[in-house]
Amino acid sequence: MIFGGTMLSNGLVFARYSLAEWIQGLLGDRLEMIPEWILFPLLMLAGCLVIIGFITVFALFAIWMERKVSAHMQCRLGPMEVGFHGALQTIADGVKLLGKEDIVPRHADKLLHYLAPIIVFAGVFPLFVVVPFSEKILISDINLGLFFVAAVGAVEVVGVIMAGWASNNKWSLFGAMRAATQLVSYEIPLGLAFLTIILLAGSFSMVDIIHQQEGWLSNWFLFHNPFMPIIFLSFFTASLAECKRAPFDLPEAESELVSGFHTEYSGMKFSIFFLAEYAAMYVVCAIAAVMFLGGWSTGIKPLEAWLADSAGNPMREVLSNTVHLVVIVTKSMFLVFVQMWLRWTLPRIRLDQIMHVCLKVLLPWTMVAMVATSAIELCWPGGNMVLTALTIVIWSIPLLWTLKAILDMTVGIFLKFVPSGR
Amino acid sequence: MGEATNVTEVPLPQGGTVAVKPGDFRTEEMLLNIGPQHPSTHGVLRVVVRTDGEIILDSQVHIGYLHRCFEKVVENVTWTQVTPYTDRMDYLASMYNNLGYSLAVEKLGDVEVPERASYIRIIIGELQRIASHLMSVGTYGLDVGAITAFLYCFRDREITLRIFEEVCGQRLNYNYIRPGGVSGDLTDEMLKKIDDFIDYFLPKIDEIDNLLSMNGIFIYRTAGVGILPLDLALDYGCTGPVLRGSGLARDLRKDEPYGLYEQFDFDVITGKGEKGQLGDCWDRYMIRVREMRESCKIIKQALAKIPEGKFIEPKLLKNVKVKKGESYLKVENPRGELGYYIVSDGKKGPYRCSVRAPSFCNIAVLPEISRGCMVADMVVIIGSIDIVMGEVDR
Amino acid sequence: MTSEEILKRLQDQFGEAILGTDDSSLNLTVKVASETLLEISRFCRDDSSLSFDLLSLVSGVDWTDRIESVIHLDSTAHKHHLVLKVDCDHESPRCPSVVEIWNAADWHERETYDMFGIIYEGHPNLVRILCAEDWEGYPLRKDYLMPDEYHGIPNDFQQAGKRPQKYNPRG
Amino acid sequence: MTMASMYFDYANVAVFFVFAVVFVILNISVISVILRPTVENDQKDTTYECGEPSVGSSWVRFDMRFYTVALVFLIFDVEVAFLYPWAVVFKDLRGAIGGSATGVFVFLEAAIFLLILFVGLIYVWKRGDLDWVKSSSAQEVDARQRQMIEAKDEVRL
Repeated sequence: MIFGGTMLSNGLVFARYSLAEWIQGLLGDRLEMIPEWILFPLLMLAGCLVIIGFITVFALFAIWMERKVSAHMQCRLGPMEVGFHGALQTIADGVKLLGKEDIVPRHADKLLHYLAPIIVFAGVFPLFVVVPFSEKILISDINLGLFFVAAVGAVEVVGVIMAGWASNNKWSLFGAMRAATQLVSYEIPLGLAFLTIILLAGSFSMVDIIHQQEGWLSNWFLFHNPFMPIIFLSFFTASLAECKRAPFDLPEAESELVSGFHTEYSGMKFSIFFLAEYAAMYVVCAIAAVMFLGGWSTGIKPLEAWLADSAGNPMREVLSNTVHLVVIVTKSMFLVFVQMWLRWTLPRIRLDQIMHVCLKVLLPWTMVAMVATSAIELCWPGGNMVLTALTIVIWSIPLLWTLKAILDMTVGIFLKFVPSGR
Repeated sequence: MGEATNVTEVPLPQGGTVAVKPGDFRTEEMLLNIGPQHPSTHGVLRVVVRTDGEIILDSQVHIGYLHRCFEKVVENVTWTQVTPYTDRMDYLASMYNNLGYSLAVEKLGDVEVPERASYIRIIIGELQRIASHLMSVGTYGLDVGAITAFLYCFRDREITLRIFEEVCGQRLNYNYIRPGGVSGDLTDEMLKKIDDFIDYFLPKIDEIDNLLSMNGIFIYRTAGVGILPLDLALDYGCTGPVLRGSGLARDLRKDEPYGLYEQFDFDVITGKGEKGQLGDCWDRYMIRVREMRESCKIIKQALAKIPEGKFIEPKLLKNVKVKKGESYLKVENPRGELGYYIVSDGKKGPYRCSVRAPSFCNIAVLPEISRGCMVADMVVIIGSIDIVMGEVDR
Repeated sequence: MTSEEILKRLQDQFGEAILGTDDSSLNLTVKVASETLLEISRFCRDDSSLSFDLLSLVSGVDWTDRIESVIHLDSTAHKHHLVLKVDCDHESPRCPSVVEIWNAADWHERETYDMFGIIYEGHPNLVRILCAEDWEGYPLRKDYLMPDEYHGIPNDFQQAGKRPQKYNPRG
Repeated sequence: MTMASMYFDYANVAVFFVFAVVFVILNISVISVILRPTVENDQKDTTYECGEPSVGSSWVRFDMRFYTVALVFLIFDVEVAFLYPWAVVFKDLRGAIGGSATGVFVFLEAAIFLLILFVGLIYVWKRGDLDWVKSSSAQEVDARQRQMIEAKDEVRL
């Protein structure tokens, strides 16, 4: 419409949900002066810059958060010197890494050694194309969204294996082979979890999936039926393995393999691995939020309806997008926090055990849950209130138990005796 | 299935041959150095392993990176000058090194130890055992990837170190227990602090249990791994938690009481194979956790009946007169039996002082129990043996 | 068993092979001839009334005219000790290895070889354990002198003109 | 959704990919090169192996021990790929007929397909192919160890 003349005359219609359209809205008619072959790449590049900015800020924040979360879980303070409560510590570290010498072992395969961080980052970065932030703030709503995630998400492992092999270091080799073994194990439960969501939503598109879950909280796919939490847990477990987070951080297991696949990487190459790891963390958490937790939906029906009613009210639209942005980022950050929490609580699992867990526990359960979900979807199209209530009742028991344990560990500690000898 | 037909003998690069069945293709074996610069070798242990994939076929332990000629050095110093050198051996349980040496010298020199000093030795020694076991349990958590458990243990170990600092001015190498007694008295205030610490610490052991010992993944990783049968443990001269983990209730504090240990009531903890098999890593680990409770018990009893009196004859702080002869005395160090073999020619210093270091004997069994396990298990097994390289190399 | 009973049991069994006891030692110390060491050791381990199943320490003492190889034994069942001593020649000390009886002796004998140069005959892998493999001399012998340099690392102590043995506490 | 917007979407992916590559190269080879020092040292370029000289190359025929599992993975991954089209149209088919016979048929079709695979999984599981297979040399080591322990037992008894 805004961009209408040129676009329609060329038979081009943008996806309804895109950052590009938003930028068009901002710039208005002035855009018409720019030829398409310059404009479109520029729009895409703008998207890239926004996302790389987001990743950087997220990584800075998440690394600081990881340090603080771990520190406070471990009765210490964490970074305190640089900035307020060490908030700028990560920037200082980043600058330090930038100035670090790049060391390539003499016997390494130099080309592959150079290519590996590129592939790792290039395997994660395009995933952000489909990660939605709000109805208007997203790069593009690819019609094969989830399938794209499943396909491109596995590319990173190629980079990891390449890094491990190219280093010509035995520890790296172990790390690389472990990454391969891990991939073989976690991909199937991951794929089955995607399948279930696609089945419920009838679409691959992220935006469609979120729209299916709008309305009350009970519309979230997590509460669709009592089997969905199983799918969620298995997806979350497999996604931990996908981002190589503890307890599945086998490829880099620092107490066993020194530093695993990136033992021989230093300076900027190492920090690219680090950046990719944190970016992947956000991606899987955002996708989990989209798939199970209603994406940007607040879960309050009247609020959603009020926000959606933006006809002729541009401020309302801005507000709606802001709220949705905050909601989905909060949900994702909560899942990121859970990932960190698990990392600092659980010991590392062994290679054959991860295979055991994925193939003998997650796979059968996910398969059964998937068939059950499809049967339920067949009998009660669009879900059933009784099943949702049942889900919440059944799964609140382990949840409450966990909450009790958390309270014991947090509030309980303050009630305990503190000795004078400290 | 399973009939060996057409078996061919293929020579191995390291000598000998191996039988290869048809259809059984062989991958290349790799020689890999674990250590000396490795996060999980607890110092500078070097293990050269021959692996096939992740499976360890054979391993060989190399030590000596931290050799400081303790036995040569102490031949040139006087009897009391030896104690600071003993500190540097098992630097996580320095009090015990002092104690073992002092007891051996006292036995040879017929030195009378004041009763209060004996009580102080027991209190401080058991506190040292707690500190050492906390270190071992914590770093074991680190080895399997549970970093939080490590810091929980260090938080509590810090309190014991502060107590030691107050007692003797040092946090690691104390030089506190001397032939004839101890170098300083414990004031009532310090005794109160130790008492407070025990009250605070007992519930914290449950916390360690909750966080690490009973954690599903931790049990998964450690139970049934690195199984050390009892006869193998005895054959290799393993002692301490490693031997008790295999099921034998041998504790010198009970079996051959030194100091005043016969007056105290405590249990000897042995492995029972609750989670996996008898003598696995979990058993060895769990013994340390449970022994901390027993140590608390002993400290409580000692605090209740510590008498007033002298803590050392002041002239003994200068030097001890030791007659010609030799003695061999062992104490139950947190890692096992620490033995001092002292030969005197009647002069001012030892003619020969040889140390039986528990870690030195325990780590020798590593190649036997790590055969056939995975690289990840190797780290778990080394951690469960709980070595201190300062003591292995002396 | 008390020390006297252990000694009697051994003397009854081996008679002449038990060369004597060492009275200056506070533990029961039995001197044995090197040829009979293996036989006596095996008996010590397997005899049900002795059952020395834990080898505690193998060590050496340099008496300048001879080198003693000392074996400390423990019994976990009877809770008694025994010290076996074998006299070795100072110039070329040799002693039978007890590794085949107690595996624990493996590293201890290697260490004693490393420090005193006692050749343990029958040891499966008698190489230096604490010192570097190309180290010269046996450090714990009383006549040992530090080499002037090792792989280009100078012995500063000696180069500065200070002999290490200037102060001798037992002089 | 038209073809044109789809082109835009996938062009986006391509641009993102290119951007990622350029970004990394820029960081590694341009910015970092300007900022970082480069001090040549012979020891620096050696392979890290815990401070000891590395023995041999690490480019060996590495035994990963998960060949059967990899096959199982392949089967199930293909299965999941087959089921994606089914999943995406499941709702339409069910919805169009309103949960009638066609819907049941569609469901049963996939359910039987999954059942066959599930039976296959159980078969593989029971056969022990999902377990971590020890290599033949490791099994020999195990056997030798058992023999050694048994031999020791006999001596003791």
